[in-house]
Amino acid sequence: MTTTTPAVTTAILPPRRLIARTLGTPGAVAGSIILVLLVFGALFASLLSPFDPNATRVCPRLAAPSLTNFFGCDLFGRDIFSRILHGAQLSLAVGLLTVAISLIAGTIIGMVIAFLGGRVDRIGVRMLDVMLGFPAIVLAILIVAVLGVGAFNAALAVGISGIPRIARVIRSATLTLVGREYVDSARAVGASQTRILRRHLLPNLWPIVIVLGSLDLGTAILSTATLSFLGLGAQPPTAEWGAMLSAGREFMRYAPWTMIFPGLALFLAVMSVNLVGDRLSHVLDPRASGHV
Amino acid sequence: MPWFVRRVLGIVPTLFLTWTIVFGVLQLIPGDPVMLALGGTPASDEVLDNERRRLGLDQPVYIQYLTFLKKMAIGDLGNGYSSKQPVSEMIAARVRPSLELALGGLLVGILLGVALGIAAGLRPHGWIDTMTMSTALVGVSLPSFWIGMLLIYVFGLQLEWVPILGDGIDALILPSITIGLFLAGGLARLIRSALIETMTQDYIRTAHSKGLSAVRVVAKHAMRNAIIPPITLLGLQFAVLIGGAVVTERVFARAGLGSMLIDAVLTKDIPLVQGLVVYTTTAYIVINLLLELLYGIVDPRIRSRRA
Amino acid sequence: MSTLLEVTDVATYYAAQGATIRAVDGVSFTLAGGEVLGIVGESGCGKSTLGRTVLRLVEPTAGSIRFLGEDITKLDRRAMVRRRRNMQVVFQDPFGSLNPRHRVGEIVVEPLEVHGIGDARSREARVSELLALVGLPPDAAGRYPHEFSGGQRQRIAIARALVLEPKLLIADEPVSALDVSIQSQIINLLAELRVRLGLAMLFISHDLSVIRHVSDRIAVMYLGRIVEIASTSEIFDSPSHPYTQALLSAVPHTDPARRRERILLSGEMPDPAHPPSGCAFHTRCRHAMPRCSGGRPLLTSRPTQAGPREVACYLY
Amino acid sequence: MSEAPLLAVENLSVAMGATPVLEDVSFQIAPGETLGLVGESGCGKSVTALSVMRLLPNPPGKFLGGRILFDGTDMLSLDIAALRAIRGDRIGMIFQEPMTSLNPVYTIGDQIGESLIVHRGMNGSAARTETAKLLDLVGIPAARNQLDRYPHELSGGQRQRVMIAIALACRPKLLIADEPTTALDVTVQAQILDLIGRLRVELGMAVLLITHDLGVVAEFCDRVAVMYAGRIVEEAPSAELFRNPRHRYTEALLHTMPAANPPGRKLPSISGTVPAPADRGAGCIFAARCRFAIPRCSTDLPPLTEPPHRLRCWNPA
Repeated sequence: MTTTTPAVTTAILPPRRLIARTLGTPGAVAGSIILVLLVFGALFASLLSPFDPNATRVCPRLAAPSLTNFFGCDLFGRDIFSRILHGAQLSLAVGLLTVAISLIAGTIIGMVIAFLGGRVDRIGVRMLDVMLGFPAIVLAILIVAVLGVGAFNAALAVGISGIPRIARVIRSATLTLVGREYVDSARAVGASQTRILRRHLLPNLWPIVIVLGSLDLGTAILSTATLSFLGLGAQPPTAEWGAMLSAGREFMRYAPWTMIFPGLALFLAVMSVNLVGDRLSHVLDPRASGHV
Repeated sequence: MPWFVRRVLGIVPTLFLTWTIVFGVLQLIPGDPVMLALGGTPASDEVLDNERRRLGLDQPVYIQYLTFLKKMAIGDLGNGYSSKQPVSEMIAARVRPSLELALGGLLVGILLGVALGIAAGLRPHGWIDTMTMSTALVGVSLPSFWIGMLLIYVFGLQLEWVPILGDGIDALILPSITIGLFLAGGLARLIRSALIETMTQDYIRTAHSKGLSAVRVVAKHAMRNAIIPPITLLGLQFAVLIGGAVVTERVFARAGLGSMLIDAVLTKDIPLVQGLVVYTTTAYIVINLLLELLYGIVDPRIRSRRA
Repeated sequence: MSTLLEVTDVATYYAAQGATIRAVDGVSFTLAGGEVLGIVGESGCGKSTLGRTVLRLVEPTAGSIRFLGEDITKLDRRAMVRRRRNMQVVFQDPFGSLNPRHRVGEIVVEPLEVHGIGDARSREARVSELLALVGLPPDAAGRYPHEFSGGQRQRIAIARALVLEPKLLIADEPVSALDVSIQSQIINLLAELRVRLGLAMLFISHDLSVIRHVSDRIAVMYLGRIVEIASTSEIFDSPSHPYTQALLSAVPHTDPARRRERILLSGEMPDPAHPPSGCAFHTRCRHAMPRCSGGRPLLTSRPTQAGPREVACYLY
Repeated sequence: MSEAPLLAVENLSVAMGATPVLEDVSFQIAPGETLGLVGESGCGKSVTALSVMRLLPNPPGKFLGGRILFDGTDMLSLDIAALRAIRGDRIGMIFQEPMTSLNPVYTIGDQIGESLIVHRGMNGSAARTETAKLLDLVGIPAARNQLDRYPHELSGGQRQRVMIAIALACRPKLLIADEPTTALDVTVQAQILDLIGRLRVELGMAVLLITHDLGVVAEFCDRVAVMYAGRIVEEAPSAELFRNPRHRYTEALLHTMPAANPPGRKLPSISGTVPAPADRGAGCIFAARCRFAIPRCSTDLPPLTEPPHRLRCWNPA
């Protein structure tokens, strides 16, 4: 619940220089390469998979990795490699959906309560703080309990449980912006509330929103996979990494590949997103990069 | 009013709001609670009505809400649907495994995280820092259920160094490492940034200008200022953990509060879910309060701030 | 000269940390068209809040502000927006007062857009005209604020403030953040524009030598109130209020001839949440009498050769 | 100066990363003397102060050459332990921001007493007694019960007094004051300067006062050195310098001040801004903005002449 306010960026970077600077460290380059490969694999999962991910008995049950089944086979004789490619599709899509829910709702709530201020702000902050008192995983589980299990509901649950944190950060960022003299200056020339929100606040909040989103994407992918692992997210036979891990757990003594490869895929996906997000936040946040 | 009294009283509305949210959210769970309470066994209308009256579900929602608040205030969490036992007793029976795991994980996390965080923060951009931060990034990206399984596979199944089941202290090693690794990554990053930020403050320059030794500058002048964010993180993580390490308990098949919550959700045992969530959030709020009281001791500015 | 601005008994209170801060407390003055009134005082005296209150960026708690004969404290939002054409502001911080994500052209043109003046082409011409007026190169319009130095940014802020041809400019510490050699450039620019455009100014500053240089009249503020208001020459040649005297004497000079015998005040300005009774200055005043802590002395006017002088002190 | 100097900075050059910030800076301070180092922001005056104390963060700060002799010892050659023995004991320092220069989590008594415990080996109660005396000395009345207050409970002026008490705890021979009154109001500035001035005489210490305010220097200092873009361009006894500024930069700076001009009259101004290090030629850095520049100014760097009125100008006033 440590919600620190990211510094509000003052410098402008054109997109090309932004990308160039984001790729300025070996870690970020490695992360980007893995991420591009994952996205590529996810987009063309159907073309790239040697087998139908849900077709059973395409290979011997729990068969070890081989040249035909790169990552081996699961209990039902399904090809793990094909299932992981299709799992990438689901994980990335679900991750993006989750982040979109938290960001859109969180940004709107945070911006509006900060801008309206006064009692709205006081009550809003109180509510957000109470929501933050629920550990994220507990909140997500509670929401799943209401919505029912499933991949989409898990994404919704993780997305909703992320709203209070985003709203809190955006609120503090908006408050620092509202205190800037250029906002007073806009009011002094007679600009309307909507103009100030749209032209003066939102453009300056964008970098923070992007940073928050990129830092949250990894966590979102991880959390939804966690819910699936716990049996609260994607249900069998859906090809989903968390669910695959959960199934593989029982056979790890005899067929460790059933849990190694889905876990590795999940780990690489989360790490690549974190590597890029971490670097992006350094580039966009002048305080983090020591430019202030 | 002294500042700590204000703070203690300040949690009353927070608790009230939190319980209200729990009550509200659980009202939304689909399905007739009476049917759930009976575990789906077919029953006559008379039985259903009796059960409904017994659970107070025949009352209007606001009466149910007031009853709920009253019961929460005196610590009565009702009876579980499936076991018919008082929820508070069920929880009490499972606190110990969760608490042990929480302490074990915290210990590993602190040992690793504090050492790495300080080493990295004192020489930012040096090689220790680069190594530590890369490792920490890997640490926070590792799915804890996967790392738990890998640990079981390598140390439990292949090397057979530690038992993977049981109540002994050695059965606690792998799950503690699993949790500790996750904690250490975030903790090291936070300590590092807090320390770097503090070391650039003007009062650190003042301390150097007084001719103090580097150790004294860091240990006395920097640490006390840099310590609040890491304490916050640890305290709140601890609060989450004593509510049950949901994932780790699952992986290591430990009968703690976390696995209890999952089972309760899957079987729609509403009083049990409600009791567990109330217990977890209340622990969270109380620990948060203790942390704030601690800040007041560490930082005098917090004491004098008005409510 | 006709009266442009008439401020009567204006008070601005706000709540902070559970107490009421009386930032501005019963301030009255008038400003004629084309005149420059300097507002001087130390930090926390309420001079900036006064400037913001006149602009209604902060709502006054009490009192009236008549601008061009009309009480603007009573206007609704829309009506107030129209009045803003005639009153503009330049702030202290040349780094914070320009939106970092807008190009200079967008910054200067915004007032024209807000008030729906002209079409795209005429606006563009007007922006070029203003940039030239404040001494910036024509290509400045396409660049971002961070590409400019502090002094140049202050020129941009001035161009934006003047694009609507206002009758009143509120300059809130416009040169305080600048180095001495840059200060003089901006002071010269404001002085020149004032003559060319017939601009009246409320010039707020803590720097007495800057205030003396630009103002026709000066109001000295202490703890939310004006303690003395008179023509610049009267204030500097014969300061009347003990605070004005102490303030003037505290300024160090390079020219030995300009130095005054220093009047060292004890302590610092009291907390505006808990102002002393009576005359707020009595706790630090070397002339304090028993009655000073009783009732508060009112601003009393007396004629001098250079116009009326008003002092709030029992000694006068 | 007949006496051996207390502090002699000789040909000091410092860079921050690849950017030179001090070039060939030399000056001396005699025991008990007050030297003002004056210049606009970014001219290198604060870097000079931090360099003397070896407090410049490294990296990015880097010493490229020169010596800093304090009481005959080269500060640049000292190991960290010897340096610490001088800092806070024989040289005290106060900074611009009294709001942030005190540690918020310790009482002022603790922070003042710390120097005494470290350098004088005092125990807690002896340090407390001495600290109370120090607070009296810097004009914080009722000193005893002030010892347990925290910085945030004090006003800006009081905090600067506490900073002075810290700097003077061990009765140093030299006080370095880096913009000590810039963050303060003019009436409080007068109090603080008056205090430093009195203590200087009482304790017989030398003061290096760094400021951008020419008026403060004129009234407070025995001698003045004017800096521009990392170099000292002129140095003279202050009465002489302000009566008879000879470097064209000093002259222009004095003339642009509003106080030096009749109200309402157009101010003489210095055109342009300080050139970036990359844009500096071989000659005098001020040449590009100087109305009196002759051809030689932009090609050859003028040398610094000898005391008592040193200057670095080919075409002085």
